Amino acid sequence: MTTESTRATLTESPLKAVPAYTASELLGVMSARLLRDGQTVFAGVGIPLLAAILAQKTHAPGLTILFEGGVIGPFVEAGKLPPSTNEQRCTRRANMLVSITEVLLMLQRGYVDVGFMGGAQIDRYGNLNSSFIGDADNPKIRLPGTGGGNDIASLADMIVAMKHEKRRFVEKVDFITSPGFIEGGDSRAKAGLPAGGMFRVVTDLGIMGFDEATKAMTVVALHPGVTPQAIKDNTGFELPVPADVPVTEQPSDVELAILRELDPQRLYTA
Amino acid sequence: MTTESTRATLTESPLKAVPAYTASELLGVMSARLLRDGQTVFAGVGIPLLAAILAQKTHAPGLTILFEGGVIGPFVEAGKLPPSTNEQRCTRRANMLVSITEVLLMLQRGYVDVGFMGGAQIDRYGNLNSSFIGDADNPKIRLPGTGGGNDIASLADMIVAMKHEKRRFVEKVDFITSPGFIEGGDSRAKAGLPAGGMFRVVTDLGIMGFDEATKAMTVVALHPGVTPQAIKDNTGFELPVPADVPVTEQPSDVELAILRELDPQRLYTA
Amino acid sequence: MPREESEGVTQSYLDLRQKTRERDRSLRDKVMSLEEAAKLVDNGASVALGGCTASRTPMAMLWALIRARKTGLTVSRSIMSTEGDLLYASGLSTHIQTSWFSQGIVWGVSKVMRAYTESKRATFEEWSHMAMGLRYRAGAMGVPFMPMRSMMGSGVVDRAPGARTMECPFTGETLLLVPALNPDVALIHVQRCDAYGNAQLDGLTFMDIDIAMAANKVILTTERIVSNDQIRRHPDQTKIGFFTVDAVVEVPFGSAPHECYGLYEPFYSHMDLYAQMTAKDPDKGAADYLERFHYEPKDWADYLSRIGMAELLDAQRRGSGIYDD
Amino acid sequence: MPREESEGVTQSYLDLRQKTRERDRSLRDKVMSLEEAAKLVDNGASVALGGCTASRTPMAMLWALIRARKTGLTVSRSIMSTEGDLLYASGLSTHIQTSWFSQGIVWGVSKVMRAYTESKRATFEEWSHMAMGLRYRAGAMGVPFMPMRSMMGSGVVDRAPGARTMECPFTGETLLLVPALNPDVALIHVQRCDAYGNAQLDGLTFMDIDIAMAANKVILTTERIVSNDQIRRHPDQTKIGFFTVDAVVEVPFGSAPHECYGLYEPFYSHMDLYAQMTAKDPDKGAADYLERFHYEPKDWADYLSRIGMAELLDAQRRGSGIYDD
Repeated sequence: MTTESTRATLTESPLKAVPAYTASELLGVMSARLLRDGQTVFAGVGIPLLAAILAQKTHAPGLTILFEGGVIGPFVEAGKLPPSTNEQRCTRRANMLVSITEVLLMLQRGYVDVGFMGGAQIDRYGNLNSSFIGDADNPKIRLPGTGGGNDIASLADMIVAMKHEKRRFVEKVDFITSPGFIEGGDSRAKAGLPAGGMFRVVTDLGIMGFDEATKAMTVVALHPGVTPQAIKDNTGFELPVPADVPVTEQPSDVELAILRELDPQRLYTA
Repeated sequence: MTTESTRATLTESPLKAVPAYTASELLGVMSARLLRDGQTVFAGVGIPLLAAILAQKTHAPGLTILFEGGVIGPFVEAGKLPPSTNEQRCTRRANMLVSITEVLLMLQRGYVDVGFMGGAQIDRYGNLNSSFIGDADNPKIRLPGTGGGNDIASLADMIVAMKHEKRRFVEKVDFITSPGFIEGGDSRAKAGLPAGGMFRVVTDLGIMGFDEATKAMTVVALHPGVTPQAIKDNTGFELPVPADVPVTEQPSDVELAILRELDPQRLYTA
Repeated sequence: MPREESEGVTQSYLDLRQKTRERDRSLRDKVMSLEEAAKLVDNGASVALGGCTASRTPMAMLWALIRARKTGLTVSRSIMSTEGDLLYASGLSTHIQTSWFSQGIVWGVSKVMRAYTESKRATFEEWSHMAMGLRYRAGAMGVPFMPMRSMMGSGVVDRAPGARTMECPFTGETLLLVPALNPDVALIHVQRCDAYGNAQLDGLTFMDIDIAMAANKVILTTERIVSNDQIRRHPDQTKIGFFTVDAVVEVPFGSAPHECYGLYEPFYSHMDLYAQMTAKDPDKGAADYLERFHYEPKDWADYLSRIGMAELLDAQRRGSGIYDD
Repeated sequence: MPREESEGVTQSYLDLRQKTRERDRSLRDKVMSLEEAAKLVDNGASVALGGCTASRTPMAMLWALIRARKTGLTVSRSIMSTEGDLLYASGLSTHIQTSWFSQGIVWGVSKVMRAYTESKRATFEEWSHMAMGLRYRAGAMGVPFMPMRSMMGSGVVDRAPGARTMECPFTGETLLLVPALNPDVALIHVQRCDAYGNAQLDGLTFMDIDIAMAANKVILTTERIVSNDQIRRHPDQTKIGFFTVDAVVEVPFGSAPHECYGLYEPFYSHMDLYAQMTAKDPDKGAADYLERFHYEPKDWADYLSRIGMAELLDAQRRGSGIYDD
């Protein structure tokens, strides 16, 4: 919590009109802005879902949301966020319900533009780990595993939203649960994944992309008040910040108001 | 028509109580008797369907009928026989409707006991042709093709009901549309079809089975009044008739009455 | 079959993805006329038809394509009935991929199909029924083939372009692999859908759901267009999703003289008339039929008028009969 | 992986056919009690669970199996929630195959799952979500594998027994083949079915339809048993066919404390209680929970009473809310 409150305070200081927001809210707003109208987005629960709904309610009214439970084009009610993407709350006023396998096959068939998930641990090439902390044969922590993550990351252009911490941004993930660019270069296509791949990583510090040739992570924008040093301090590998890196526009009152209406109990935005 | 009327007259002669019946009615009754209660039967339209309903209404009330249109466990109304197995009439009071692909996959999964079809041309090893008369590259007649026939014959135990004529019972079919035992012996399993295979061929002359080792067709019963010579005269290959071949019991009043109620316009039983 | 020969049968994954990516898959109004929809089908395209035999045939859309004098289509369907004859006779297609092709069992072998195929003016490429279904399914799933266990050992498999056996790496069994079919366009007739293309089918769905997912473009004709609100009330009844659909055309009795589940059964007298017209001289009969019922009518209502009001009322009464008890 | 190693992962076609042939697949009354149904599951069997996460979990059937002190099951499911913890803690299973295993995102990582897997008392065999679905689908289709395009390049594929890559004979692309999963028994909870096992599901179907087709035995628990007449009025709503079903058990609130679409949402306070009980000492917490809610209740109504009437009414009110507008 400390980091988040500090940053909120920081962004408040220059102009008193600037609203305070949590790191999660910042993540939600910045991620939402990456979604374009007319796209189809496969969204995980939590920040991804909040961001997708926020995008629908602001600049992307024609955004189609998919949930891995088998839900196509739902409307989630404010205050009724589902505990996972597999419960009836996810289906409210959807256009279509299909089986889990069918909704995942939509990814494989190419009907999905963007996969959008949270991340526990990520590395330089955008590989994600949600399976094991430590050695997979003798893990320190057994995490819940891939869920739809592996399929989404294998088959769609990915946006990942996560906290920017050194222990989460590592040189090499303990285990590749959901493949990014694997070892960089053309290793992803060579492994049998010619389509999709990491597009953006959104954190509370900035927005990261991937180099076209090497496929290594690089900063494409910093959030207001964040220094290149802050990136360095909070990343476990060398993450280049271009000299002329742009600064994102901070969350607006409208964006924050919508997020807070969606999640009044602050389940995902505390 | 001549052959059928002749035979009907023949069977009438010994006892005046014996009802007259057509060759198609004989086929329907004799086929129905081969179906057992509790079985699942994939039935084609025409005689197979009539026979399956007849079996349901006599000795096999728990017979489950499948149609290739995607229909599981229907009740066909008397006088409302469908023109094919793909129209809504086939679905009346069914237990379940599925896609065509799903109902065919039931065959592949092993949920079907018996496939039951008509035949245009059959050979010694029970191979069926409904594609070409003459050479396939320069056919004398292009027939309608396999429909579900190939899949049914590849995956289920088969009963075929057809007229017994020399031009239909040939040494080698012009084209294998629906495989029987192919070239006999273990050639069927070797071709990739380890399950299913020809069980019985029912004609207006008798009931044929297949030798366990050679897989060649053999007579297992003759209909009342039919001589071994009649089999010989009407078959285009050597079809053995065992010396002690049993004779089938002729169609009963009840069986014929049910058939006629089902098909009052004599679409399939003329 | 060596791999080179099966090229062109199955498209590469990146090509398929690219085609899909370029489509506007958003929730938007796609309502247009038959004539406008016909413009979405290019000469030479591969076209899959929904329905089966005389059920939910996209007859109105084919009628519009015939009137627009399209040519060179490769047309696939689970089973072909009279619409197959008309494809050949109109010049719309000389290449049909299906498992069975005739008017329907009660009418005997199609004289028109025979005339065109036996004279080699047209091709009837035969696959097993399940093979057709699994080719569409592979296309729907975004994989280049489906494994299956029929068609082997028959003459059908030898003439089916691209079908090939493999030894199963898990069991050592012999399996048949059939190539994915991702048609350029799918034509599907439904009971109802919304303006975006969310379609809810009643009764038999045939191969339509896989076809819609597999195709690179989908044209829906529908008995009626309903509100998106109505669709969203029962999202588990939506069988074809808007994201696959490129055009929506409202055409009442759009399958006539074939049936549309729960609404009308086949127009049997008209089917008899067709059989009669094509019995003696299939070429002339089919040409006359096309003239009278496809080229001459000023619009779809005129086509239905020519079939006849009494026929229509009878077909409709029988159609709704499925719900009588 | 060499073929020998994948033996046992996929059964041979003739074995599968033989098992299916031996089943009584006729239309017959299959209604029985939870206790009777539990006898149909042998120790050591492979068991697939319908539903997903906290939805339509066959909780009552698992409750009956736990009370019957069954052991050694290999249990698979799309996604595991609290029922997975109880499988481990009761000794019902030490081997779970799934794509995700925790109580649910809002409660964090499952302490019980961690305790059992990190101490190697139990195995959590991880597959991608789609791989689980396609393994069931291959089983449902009667083929030994499904080709797919994910999981490659990850650590998941290296630890997934039987998964193997192939070069596509049509396109030259690299594909992953996942082995068919034909479980000995499937446990599926539905909103309604008839005495024969024709089940009509509302809302999300998850992987249940494929699971029912794939399994060699299916036990349905159902909120209520309806007449076969009612099923036959809307045969296109039947999602699981009687021919796959071996037992039907009527159990109201049979998924509690998980949800059943349109009838009740998850019992959140009870789920919180469970999380609280297992937070500090997962072993003791889970054992206490099992004692209080699984072993001690004299019957299913007593189990529900212990969860609480207010909880039940609240979950039911929220559940029916999906149809409010």
